[in-house]
Amino acid sequence: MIYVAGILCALLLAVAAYSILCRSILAAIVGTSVVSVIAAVLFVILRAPDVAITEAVIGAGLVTAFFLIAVDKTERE
Amino acid sequence: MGAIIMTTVLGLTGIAIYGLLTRRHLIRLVICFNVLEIAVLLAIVYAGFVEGGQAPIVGGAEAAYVSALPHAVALTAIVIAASSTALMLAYVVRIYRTRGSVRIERVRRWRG
Amino acid sequence: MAGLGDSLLMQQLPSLLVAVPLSFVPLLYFLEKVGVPARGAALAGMGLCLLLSFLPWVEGTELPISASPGGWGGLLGIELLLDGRARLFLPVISAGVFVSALFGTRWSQRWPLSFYTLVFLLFTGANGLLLTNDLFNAFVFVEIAGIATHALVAFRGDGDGLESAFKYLMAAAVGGILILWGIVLVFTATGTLWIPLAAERLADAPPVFVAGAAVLLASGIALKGGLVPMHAWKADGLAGAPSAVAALLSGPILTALFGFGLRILYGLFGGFPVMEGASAVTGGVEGSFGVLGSAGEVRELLRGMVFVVAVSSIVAGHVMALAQSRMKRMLAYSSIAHMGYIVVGVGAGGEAALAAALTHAITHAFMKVGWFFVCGELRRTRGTDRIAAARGAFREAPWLGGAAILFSMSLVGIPPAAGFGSKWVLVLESANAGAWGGAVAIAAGGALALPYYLRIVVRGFEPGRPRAATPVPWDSSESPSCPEPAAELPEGAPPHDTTGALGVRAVAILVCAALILGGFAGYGLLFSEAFSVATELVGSVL
Amino acid sequence: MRTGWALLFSVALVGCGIVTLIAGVDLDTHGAIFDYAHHSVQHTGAVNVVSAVLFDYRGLDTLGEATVVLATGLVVAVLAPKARTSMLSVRLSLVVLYGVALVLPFVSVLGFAVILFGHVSPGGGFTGGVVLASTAVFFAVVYTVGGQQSYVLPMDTQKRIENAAIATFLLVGFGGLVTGGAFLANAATGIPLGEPGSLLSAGLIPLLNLVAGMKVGVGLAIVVVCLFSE
Repeated sequence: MIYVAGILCALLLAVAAYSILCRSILAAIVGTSVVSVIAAVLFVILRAPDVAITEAVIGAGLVTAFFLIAVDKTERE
Repeated sequence: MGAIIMTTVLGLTGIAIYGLLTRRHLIRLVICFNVLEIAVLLAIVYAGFVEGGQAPIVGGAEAAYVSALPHAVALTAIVIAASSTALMLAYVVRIYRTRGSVRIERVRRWRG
Repeated sequence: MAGLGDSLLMQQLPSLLVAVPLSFVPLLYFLEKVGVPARGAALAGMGLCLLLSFLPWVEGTELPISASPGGWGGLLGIELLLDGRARLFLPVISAGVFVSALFGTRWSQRWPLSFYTLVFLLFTGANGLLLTNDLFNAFVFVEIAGIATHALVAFRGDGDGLESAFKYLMAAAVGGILILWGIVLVFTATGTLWIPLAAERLADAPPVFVAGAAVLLASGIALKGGLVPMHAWKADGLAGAPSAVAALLSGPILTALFGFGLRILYGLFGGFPVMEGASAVTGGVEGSFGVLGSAGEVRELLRGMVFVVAVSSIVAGHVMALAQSRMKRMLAYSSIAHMGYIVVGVGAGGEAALAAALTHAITHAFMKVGWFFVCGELRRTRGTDRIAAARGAFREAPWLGGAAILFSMSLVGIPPAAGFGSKWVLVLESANAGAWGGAVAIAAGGALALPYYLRIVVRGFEPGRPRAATPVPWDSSESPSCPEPAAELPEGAPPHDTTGALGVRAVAILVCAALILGGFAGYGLLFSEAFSVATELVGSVL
Repeated sequence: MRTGWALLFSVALVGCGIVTLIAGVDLDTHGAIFDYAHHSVQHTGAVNVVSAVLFDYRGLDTLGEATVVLATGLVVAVLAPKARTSMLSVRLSLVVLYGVALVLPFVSVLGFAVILFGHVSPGGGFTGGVVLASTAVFFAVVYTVGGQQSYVLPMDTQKRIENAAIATFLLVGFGGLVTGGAFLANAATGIPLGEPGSLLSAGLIPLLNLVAGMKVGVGLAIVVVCLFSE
């Protein structure tokens, strides 16, 4: 389990760095969505099912929708 | 486990703060804020973790459980952060409507 | 009044002080559906809350009053604790909210329901922040107050207001995350969110951890209060806000934040010890070179940092205020300096300096609220808050000029105003406690502040009107390179109402002026109350 | 230049954190946290300890959180222009439209199930509320492309539900104050806690779950719809 957690954490850091550094704003948004999903899996490993469900639904679902709407309403660069 | 999670938390914080200091796109700033918030959430949830504990759903048998208090705190923090994000994005869209850009240097009016 | 002291009302007063303002949020909505005007209902509700906030002053009340929503006590649930500090600040918050709501006619005419709902949310947040004895609950209230405040800043809906609101929101969100980080550190070290228990367990925690938590919490609170390294957002955040909202932000919100800071400082970290001999700044520098061993050394180091922050806030605040051409920005920078004064008093240690800081927090709230009201009146008649545009304004309305002079005197610290008392005692007691640097900075601050208030007053009494006699609806001519799209005013809303409502606004200004004069006359009483609170705070540590 | 400083600052910050960790902080202080799991069934009747903490032990936090969502909805509604200016610039294919229509009822049922079983299984008012709000996203995306909004609840009804929900929460709180001696009291009011693990157990927690679910769901739906109509 600890190896799974280690790999997930490394992935989390990589995706977070990508989503902040990449040029495309859409890629960045998808990146934060992936960060949320990975964090949700980590929450499951940390035995926090409630937090995991909520983070998956809010972080990966709703907030991503907010971001996409906002990008759609503003310029894309 | 503790070392891994804490390193990740610190790494995420560093990435997010770097982004907050350097990015010029308003939506990108909101993304940085979200990453920062996920880092705090991981730290909160880890604060209640017990090696070998069960998820805090009581199932009859006497067992060691992970503490539920940090989970409740994390849930509240998630909803609050989602609200803040929604507000920030609403402002960003409105700023774009009135100022015609979402880049800091073109949006800023006031200095000093 | 017999029996009131141990009635259910008094036992549950802390819960009520949070729940009653909150219950006006849905109540206003449903009352408006029935046809009750929101403004009347809201002012009645605020009057009720003002009344509630004075209840702890009733004879025979035993402090502290502890109430626990859910009935589980602090260890399992959340404890709300009404102690002397909260009793002192509650009326200040309630009165500040009440007069601001009274003054904010223009925005409340446009969207009465939303405006007053947000004001009640801010009220709830401020009261809760002052009362709560639980770390995470405090974060929730900080967020409620924060969202309500920047929403109110954005209320004007034009570019300036939105830019201000976005800056305010970013600062508030990052400040909130910093506070949350501090809370997480404390929780990780102690396993509890209840402040008294956490303080007990922090005594055994490693000092590095304690220092980290203290620095994070302090910088979060300082960011929200706008102290120097993190002050950049504040002037921008206030400049675009409607005057009534700017008053709300620099009166009730800062007071509540200060109250929360005191609870963290004294309830959680044990406060600053009374200084012995050496100046605080050098003590701090020495401490940082040594190995952080005992909790006492950590405190000395933190105190050194606090003094650097406070003195630089005072200097930077006043110097920046001198350079401004707009009143709201000037007042915002002056707020930064005054926060510096208060922090000097807190950092000096000892009951008397702390009491002086408490009284200065109270008087500053009212004089700043009053000045923002004057500023709002000028904006109403002149259409802008530029200092140049104030020419002749006080000549036309001498009562306004008189109020402006009174508030200025109070802010500078000239006798017949409450600000003199608190500032004088602050200087004396800081010097007494050994914080010479701080005392000199406060005294010099008054001298720095005098010219910029004098400038406005003189300009106001000059004959004639400014060249642009017709008020500009939204003063957005700062940079012509970026044309502002036509300000989106909803149909039928005048850019500023020159009709009516002056009576209410004048009453709000005069109430503040009366409070400032009364604060001067009754300063001895105020100080003795503050002194007993300070004794309680310092005593709770030892 | 600026990038360099920012990088330096971030690295220094993380370095400080790691030094703090290495400085021998014992992260294993978890034993000090109050053991809710072995008391919550007896205290509150809720099998899901997180629900018990959220809605009973720390009910005020939850009320505050619901308030934050209400404030957000309010602000976004004030900011959004009254007239609908534009919808999403994306055109959706027929497959997506019908696919979403097929999934929608199931998602709604899932949302209510997550809310109603919040005290016996993972999930609860907030999670279920967000699932319900996501149905609003579906509605808004799918059925308002043409500019008509007839399938989404009218804004006025949404606000009414939201305010009614928070009023109910407060009424429960004041009820607890009068009968149980504390704001938001649950078991102390004398309400039967029921058989732990069954649907009708844990006293007022299912009611509060439902209220919070409606509150969060409708509140976030308002936010979504307003963001759309920006």
